[in-house]
Amino acid sequence: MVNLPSTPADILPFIIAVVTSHTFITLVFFPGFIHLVIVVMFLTWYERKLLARIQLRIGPLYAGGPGGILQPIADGVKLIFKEVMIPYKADKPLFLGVPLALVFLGALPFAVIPFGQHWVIANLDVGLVFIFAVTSLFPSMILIFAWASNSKYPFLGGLRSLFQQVAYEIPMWISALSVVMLAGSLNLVQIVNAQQKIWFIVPAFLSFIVFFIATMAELERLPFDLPEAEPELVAGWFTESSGAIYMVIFLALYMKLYLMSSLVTILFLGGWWGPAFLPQPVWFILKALVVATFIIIPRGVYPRLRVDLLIKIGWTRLLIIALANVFITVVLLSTGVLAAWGL
Amino acid sequence: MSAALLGIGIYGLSVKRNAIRILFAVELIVNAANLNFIAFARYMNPPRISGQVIVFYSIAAAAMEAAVGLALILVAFRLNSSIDVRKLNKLKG
Amino acid sequence: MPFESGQVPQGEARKRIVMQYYPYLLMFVVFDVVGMFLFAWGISFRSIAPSDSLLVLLFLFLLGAPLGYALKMALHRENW
Amino acid sequence: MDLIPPDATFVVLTTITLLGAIMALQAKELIYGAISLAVSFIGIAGFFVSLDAPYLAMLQIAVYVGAVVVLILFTIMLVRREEADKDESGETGESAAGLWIAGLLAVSIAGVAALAGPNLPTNPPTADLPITQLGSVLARSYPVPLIILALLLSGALLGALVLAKVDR
Repeated sequence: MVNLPSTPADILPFIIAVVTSHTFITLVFFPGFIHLVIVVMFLTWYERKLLARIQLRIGPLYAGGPGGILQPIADGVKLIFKEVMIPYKADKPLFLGVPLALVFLGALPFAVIPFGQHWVIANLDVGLVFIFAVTSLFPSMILIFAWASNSKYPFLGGLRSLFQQVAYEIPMWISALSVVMLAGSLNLVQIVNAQQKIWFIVPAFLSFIVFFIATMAELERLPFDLPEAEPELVAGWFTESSGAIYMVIFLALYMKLYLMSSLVTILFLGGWWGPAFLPQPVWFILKALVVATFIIIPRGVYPRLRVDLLIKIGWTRLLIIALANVFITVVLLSTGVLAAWGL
Repeated sequence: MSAALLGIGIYGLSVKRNAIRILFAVELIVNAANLNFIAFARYMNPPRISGQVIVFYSIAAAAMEAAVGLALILVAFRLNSSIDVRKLNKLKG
Repeated sequence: MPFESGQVPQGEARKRIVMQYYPYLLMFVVFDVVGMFLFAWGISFRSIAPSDSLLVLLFLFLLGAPLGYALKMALHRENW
Repeated sequence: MDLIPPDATFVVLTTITLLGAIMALQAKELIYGAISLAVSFIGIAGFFVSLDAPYLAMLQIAVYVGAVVVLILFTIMLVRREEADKDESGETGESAAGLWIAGLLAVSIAGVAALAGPNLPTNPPTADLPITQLGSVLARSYPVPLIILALLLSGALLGALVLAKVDR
């Protein structure tokens, strides 16, 4: 802890001490805000480039840097200077407030995500449940925003989004339950530490599949992107958003993409563990980006589902598979098959 | 604090006419009780876990109560096309 | 002016909505609670004896039948 | 008589919770009411965290704010009518009576608490309530309530479904 400055001469050393303290660095630079923004900007560029390559196009090119990698900055500047249009009779406080709340909710879970043994802002004992609780606020936020826009397309899109996220949240939780049972903890650091010998994708493979599919549905990614089906609903629940509001919502959605791929990495792919020639956070980010790639790829490949089938699959198939895997985990743990890996 | 929350809940319960607001009031009362359970269990010496267990059941029960209550409101709305409890004074629809 | 493909919007935007998927919402509320309970059980699974978990399995088993029935009802969309 | 030392966290949480609760009942639009209710619940979750019950705080957020508020919002949108948005309190006399009852009750409870206050420990004993203990106690020590909970959950699910179903 740093003492508060008493004389004017102490102010500069005080600022230096604060800026170099571990709390400040973790909060602002590394697992914190700046790292988050950079990765999110990278992801927007990466997605466009990847999809373009899949469809034999070139993608962003002119914004500078190799392959137009500065495109997100150009996009950001453009969006900031565009006019924010608020629809007639829209609910102004909610219309402007909900996007900010979405970004806050998107960034909040990163406080408990461990990027390395010591690279975590808040090492909560209930970390995993904290993330689930925070992400469970997204559907209601989206519904409120859709309602506030006072327009038909966003409203329909918001409702679809609500039912979709609601239908896939439960299979997601139940599939994460097997991991929790294997690790015996909700603390994300302890969950990763339990995977030092074996990644949980091996003993909980069914869970991994369910969790991955549920992740794609939660993120409204193809083939589950009904809430923003362009031919039917223009752009889904954020049809009415423009300019800075649109940018903020986009930021929140990509934060959620990064969050979910980090979560898959932590729960099933052994978090930061990897051969020691790279530091732990690098392994973590690499794994998360690989997961994000696999989440993005179907967007270039698959058509989308019908909404009732989508919900039906979530509730009947995935839930049952996830529960089956819980029973498998019970059997594995009680018979002691996994004892060789220290589980 | 908890008493104030309870007071607001009781006020809502006795005054409001919109069925959904009454449901809000009930939820507030339940929450006031939950808060007391946790607080007193925490200030016991030694602290008890049983307060948290009770609140777990209480939250579950309150959520179910909300679900059934909202279904009732839906039915009332469908029969009377109104959710004003003072118009729901008929026994036959 | 809300975006409606260049046409003048007609009618009220915040219409009353269909409730075809309402049962799924109810199931979500119920299984939210169940899921949280299962997490509480999951973290302590390794510290209690396996035979103590039979109770939880009974709990799940009891919830299985209503879930099946609710799904059956929800899938018949003429009910809603 | 301070049960809990009135530190900044307590004051902030109290403000959030009470304002949310008042707004939930008084807001003109039902949607705003539901949102304020969610804010109030989040405030209570904050209290749970400060009372060493983080797991319950998460439960509160996930179940109340995540599920119940969504259900409430959906129902509001389902039964939406213009008159439902108007301020629907009863006549002034009724409101005053309701205020009196509620105020008397709150004051008397607070009075009892203040009288009993000195008998309670002001400094909370150091907490040692790990969440694994909560899990094992939940799963093991109360078999009958657990089964009743299962029956309650299934009963509520089926009851609500049957109620909401359209009769043909």
